[in-house]
Amino acid sequence: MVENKKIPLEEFLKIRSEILHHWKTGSSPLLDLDSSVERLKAIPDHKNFAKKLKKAKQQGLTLIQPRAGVARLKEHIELLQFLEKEGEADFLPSTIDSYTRQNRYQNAQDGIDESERKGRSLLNGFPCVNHGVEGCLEVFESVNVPLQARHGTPDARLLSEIIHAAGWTSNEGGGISYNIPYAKSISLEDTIRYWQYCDRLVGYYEEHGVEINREPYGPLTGTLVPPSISHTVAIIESILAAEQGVKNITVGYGQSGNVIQDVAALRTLEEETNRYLKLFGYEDVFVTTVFHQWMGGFPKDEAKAMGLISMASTVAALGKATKMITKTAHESFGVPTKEANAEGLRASKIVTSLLRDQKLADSDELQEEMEIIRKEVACLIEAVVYEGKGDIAKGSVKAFKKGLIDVPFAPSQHNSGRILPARDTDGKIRIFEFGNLAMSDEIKEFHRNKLKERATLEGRDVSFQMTIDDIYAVSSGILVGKPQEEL
Amino acid sequence: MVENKKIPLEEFLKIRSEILHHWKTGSSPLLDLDSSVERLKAIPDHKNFAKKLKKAKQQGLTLIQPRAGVARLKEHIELLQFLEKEGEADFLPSTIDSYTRQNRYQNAQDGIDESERKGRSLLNGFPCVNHGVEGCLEVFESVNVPLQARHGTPDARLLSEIIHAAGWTSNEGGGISYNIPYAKSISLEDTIRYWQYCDRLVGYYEEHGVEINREPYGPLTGTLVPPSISHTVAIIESILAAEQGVKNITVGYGQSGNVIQDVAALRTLEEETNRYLKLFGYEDVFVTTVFHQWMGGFPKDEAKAMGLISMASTVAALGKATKMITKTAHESFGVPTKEANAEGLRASKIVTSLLRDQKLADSDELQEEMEIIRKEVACLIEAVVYEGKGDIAKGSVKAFKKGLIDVPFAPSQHNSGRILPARDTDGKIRIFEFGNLAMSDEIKEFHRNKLKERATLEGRDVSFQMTIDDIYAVSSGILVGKPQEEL
Amino acid sequence: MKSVVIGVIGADVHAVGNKIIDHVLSSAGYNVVNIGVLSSQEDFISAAIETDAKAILVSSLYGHGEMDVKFFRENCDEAGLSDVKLYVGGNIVVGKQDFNEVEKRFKDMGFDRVYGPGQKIEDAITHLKEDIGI
Amino acid sequence: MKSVVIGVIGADVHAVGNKIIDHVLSSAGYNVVNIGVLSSQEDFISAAIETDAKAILVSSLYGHGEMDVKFFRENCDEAGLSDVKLYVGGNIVVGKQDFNEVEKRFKDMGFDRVYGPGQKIEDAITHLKEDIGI
Ligand code: B12
Ligand code: B12
Repeated sequence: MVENKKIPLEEFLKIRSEILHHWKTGSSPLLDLDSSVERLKAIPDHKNFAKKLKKAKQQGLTLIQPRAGVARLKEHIELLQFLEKEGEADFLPSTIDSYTRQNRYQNAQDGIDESERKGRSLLNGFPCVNHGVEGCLEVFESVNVPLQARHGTPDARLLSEIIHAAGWTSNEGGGISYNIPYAKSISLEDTIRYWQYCDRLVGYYEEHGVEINREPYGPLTGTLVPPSISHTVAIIESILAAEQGVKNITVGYGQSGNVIQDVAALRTLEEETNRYLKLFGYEDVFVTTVFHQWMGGFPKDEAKAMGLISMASTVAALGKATKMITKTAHESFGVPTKEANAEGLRASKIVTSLLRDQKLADSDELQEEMEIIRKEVACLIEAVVYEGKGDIAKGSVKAFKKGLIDVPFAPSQHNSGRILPARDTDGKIRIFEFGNLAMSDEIKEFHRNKLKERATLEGRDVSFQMTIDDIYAVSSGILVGKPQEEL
Repeated sequence: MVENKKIPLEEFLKIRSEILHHWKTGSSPLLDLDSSVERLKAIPDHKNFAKKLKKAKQQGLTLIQPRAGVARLKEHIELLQFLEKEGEADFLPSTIDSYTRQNRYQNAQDGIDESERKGRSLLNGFPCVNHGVEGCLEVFESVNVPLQARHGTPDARLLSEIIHAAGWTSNEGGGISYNIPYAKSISLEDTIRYWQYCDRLVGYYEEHGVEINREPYGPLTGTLVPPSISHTVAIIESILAAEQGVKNITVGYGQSGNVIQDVAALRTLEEETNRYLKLFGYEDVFVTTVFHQWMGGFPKDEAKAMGLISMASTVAALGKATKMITKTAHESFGVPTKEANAEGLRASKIVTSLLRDQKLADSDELQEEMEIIRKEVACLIEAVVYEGKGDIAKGSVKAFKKGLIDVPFAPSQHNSGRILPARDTDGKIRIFEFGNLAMSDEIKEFHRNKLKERATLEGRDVSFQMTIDDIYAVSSGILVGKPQEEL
Repeated sequence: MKSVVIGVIGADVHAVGNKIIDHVLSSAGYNVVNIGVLSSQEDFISAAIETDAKAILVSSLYGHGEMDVKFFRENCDEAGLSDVKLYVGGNIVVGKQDFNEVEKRFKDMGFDRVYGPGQKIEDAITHLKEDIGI
Repeated sequence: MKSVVIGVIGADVHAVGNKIIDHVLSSAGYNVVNIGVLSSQEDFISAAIETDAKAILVSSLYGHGEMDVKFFRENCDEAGLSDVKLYVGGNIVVGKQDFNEVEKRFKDMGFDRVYGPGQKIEDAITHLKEDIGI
């Protein structure tokens, strides 16, 4: 059974030597750890993800980062340079294609080749493993801001080796957050182990004086996820990462659409992650937050998409997120052009800049919502601790198996998938079907009452149809789904 | 001397018969008042501005309205239809051209003729007087939402006759708000008299069972105007209008950029207008608010302009304004194309729709800001009452003459123009040079301290340069202007 | 009750639409055979054979659709499914492309119906009734 | 100290830029003669004659600029101001138009320097120094 225990160096190096054989680019001389450490130490502060985040946090800024990635190296570099210059991006990503995410490096290679032939990217991201450390290093040297891999890869061990060796000082993902929403049958035990490896790698760099940021993936399925559920996953993954020696963590959260719930979520996310890290004995981890602009279905209309993006930016800034992941006016169609991507960035940038000295004032409603989230997180974390008899890794596997933690709409078979969420009258995400979710009766009562209120108002029952209406709502320009008859 | 006294019917009719001679379209048979009343009574509720506002207020909605107007009738109709259909505008305007605003109907005619010749509008608005009741009625019949004239006309008497007779059930303007920011030498006495006429006309319709909305123009110069100053003008004009029989008033306010100040302004605007109306004995006036998206210099970049517009929409919705006037991505360049105008509307629409069930929660900071605005308004209104020995019309003229009320950056010679505003550290608009502004020492002290704080932070003196930096700030993407050296 | 196979092809994990399609088509009276996300062409084909399905509704959201469905029609025909209707929908290509061209490309590959971004399953029920009845 | 006349032409009341131009040019060492908003061609010309100005800086923000400045150069020449430099800036035409074309139109009308939307007065000081000195 997987355990929350730091991987001993020797074991790590042994696994490492196997991992590097998964694809031919694993044999690059640049993957020598000692030389990588030297290379990474030489990175100037403004290109180090962890350091730039620390500075932003101290200044109270909300920095912005897009999603972006294409198949061909040259085109990818042009894309990133464009987003830095024309999009004023503070951080750059390389969004990895879906074949690489599933370790299908041959498919990815075919995608690159076909993209070369057709002269346009047929992959939905940058196949970093195929391009190898050399390619990734070229990317890194072509830009002036820190780089991060963003993916959704259950087994990202080779990928992580390659990107860090290339000077990318942040990696998104985690054993739960890159499994449950991104896979179907791979077990949580396996993915937690894989990600312990990725974290251990970062721990290795940290031990050798190189700061690297890690970012558990916050929004999960991006679809009506109650904050406490994504918070719980973020906290678990932070603890797992800290155990492996990670020192700089950015926990994430996807916009719900209700301003109070969003700001309450951002605040409790930071606060509770810090609290639980300390509780479990990890004292020296620097925690920041990342806010994801609306992660569900987008409106088709580009002007409306821009409105949604900018509204999200307002919330991120007032909620004092340290980073925000931006979307684009092309979201509902497909991978955006670089122009559309830069426009999304600029619309976001002006909002966060204008609001840099402002925050949402404290209020009773905010405090109440924060308190509810805290209580829910406490229920869920307690269940994990109990199931694992104190071991967070073990506990997580068991808690998911029993549905004590449950993510709505996730594709994974290892997720119980019984809970059903819907919005209350002012749009806060609540739960009406709890399955086996480890929440107290008091909390369940609270949720059900909130949704009964809405049902009464709308003159219908709380049902899956309400959930569907809510899923469709934002793309049709409203937050709380309306009964069909009313449309 | 002008007085706040309802114009007797006979006197009104006498003036009216002169007014109708100011331009040939004044002789239209459609200007017969009895027939107009019948025509207006037949307007369905959804095309009546006053009624639609009432309904929106009851439902807690924020409805949207663009600015729009071109020289030629046909093109103007197409424009409005486009904005209704593609922009989802809840209300339509006809923005009037600047020659008409100055009663230069011959210039306007030349503009129409030249526009016809060149096939594009050379006027910056719709010359409604030249198009006459017949033209305006055609506009009215071509759309399905209520229509309003938006202008900036010191003497709008003929204009008002024409638009109301054509079924336009709202008129923007007022004796102060359409003088001080829109004129140079015409006296306040004159413009207050002219607007008493316009209000009396609405009063006439009300007496005959036709509801018509009036909207004092809120943002004044749109440039660092402290809320209490624009509130005071709005309250004065509401009282003047109510005296003439107006029953449905929308008071306005232009976004400052600080969320708390903006929401505090919106709330106090409604509350204080209601309070003072009652205090002065006008019991049955229905008051709503209109929020103007950023009225100062816009960023050139279109994506940033969209960001600004949507951020403004977030504030309007959370502040529960009943109406919002939208801007466009073309703002910094010139009169927008109909496409750009519709895009601004749609970006705004999604934000207000998403947030329809939400509002900014109460907080200490909000309450404090509201209290400051209330106190300032009380000082200013008191000065007006004192100067007028109880008569608001007289008092206003004198208060402006003495600089007891003073609008920053106004072109009018009848405005003292001595006050100088600047932003405090979090972007709230404060005043450092008061001239003769009728504010208490306590309030002056408060403002000066706030600005001293900023000056210290920036290591410079409070000065006109700071004001200039703040004027340029938003167009360069920030709210609080930075000292030159830092840029 | 007619059977239809639904699923998400390739390395695609977008599960939300799939769950809704399941619910909506079931409510509309079909026997929905849902093979879920991360499904291969073979998964679709075996499910269709096993359940005597009249239509296969392929979802592809993630952008690789164009590569994943290559020779799908041919493979169906080979497996004796030449009568089965083939639908495809979601975000079936990478990026914002002209839908008419995209539709043509997929029809040329043998799909009977092709749906663009944001076209909900609800919009397709009339077609399904037309093509295979209930 | 060289004199320059500034003002906003026609029925235009945009006063903010005008006040800033006054401040900035004065600080830069010019004797600024500000005739303010709502100024006619005659107002500009008489002010220039009275103060022996070396340049006239016409602002037009509201869109009617193109009509308001017709024959301005000719009228200056007639008044004996053929040496005076003519600048125009602001939002000098209606709508978002191609600036190169707009510049040409105004240069053809005899303006020496033409500035587009958002070009601040600060940007013009070098030109002014070049054209008339300090
Ligand atoms: C939520 C979401 C996610 C979630 C998915 C969670 C999960 N496991 O389900 C997460 C965040 C994990 C995710 C990951 C990724 N995503 Co994603 N995602 C979205 C998003 C925002 C909404 C999708 C959604 O759930 N919509 C709501 C449901 C109800 O609608 P739907 O899925 O469109 O399905 C309906 C219709 O399309 C139709 N339909 C669907 N199939 C069919 C078939 C037929 C025959 C018919 C008739 C109708 C039909 O009916 C359905 C119900 O009405 C879309 C963009 C958007 N639409 O706004 C991007 C989007 C689909 N994702 C995209 C991408 C690229 C990815 C990633 C590769 C990487 C990334 N950008 O981070 C990974 C891919 C992982 C993988 N291997 O598949 C791209 C695809 C690009 C393209 N085609 O060019 C999109 C379009 C975003 C974008 N513009 O870049 N994503
Ligand atoms: C504030 C404002 C107003 C205020 C003005 C208050 C006042 N009395 O000053 C109010 C709300 C009253 C107003 C009214 C109107 N406005 Co207005 N307004 C603006 C706005 C938003 C900002 C202007 C401003 O103050 N900017 C800040 C100052 C510092 O910059 P500036 O004025 O551009 O001046 C600088 C430079 O341009 C340059 N400059 C200026 N002149 C010159 C000359 C030379 C030689 C040089 C070198 C440089 C130079 O230096 C200045 C200082 O750096 C602009 C749009 C924008 N720019 O975002 C529209 C805008 C100018 N207005 C416009 C219009 C149409 C109107 C109205 C007709 C109607 C309306 N839309 O409601 C009325 C006109 C009234 C009239 N008769 O003039 C249009 C003009 C359209 C066009 N040209 O196609 C604009 C562009 C908005 C738009 N896109 O529709 N407006």
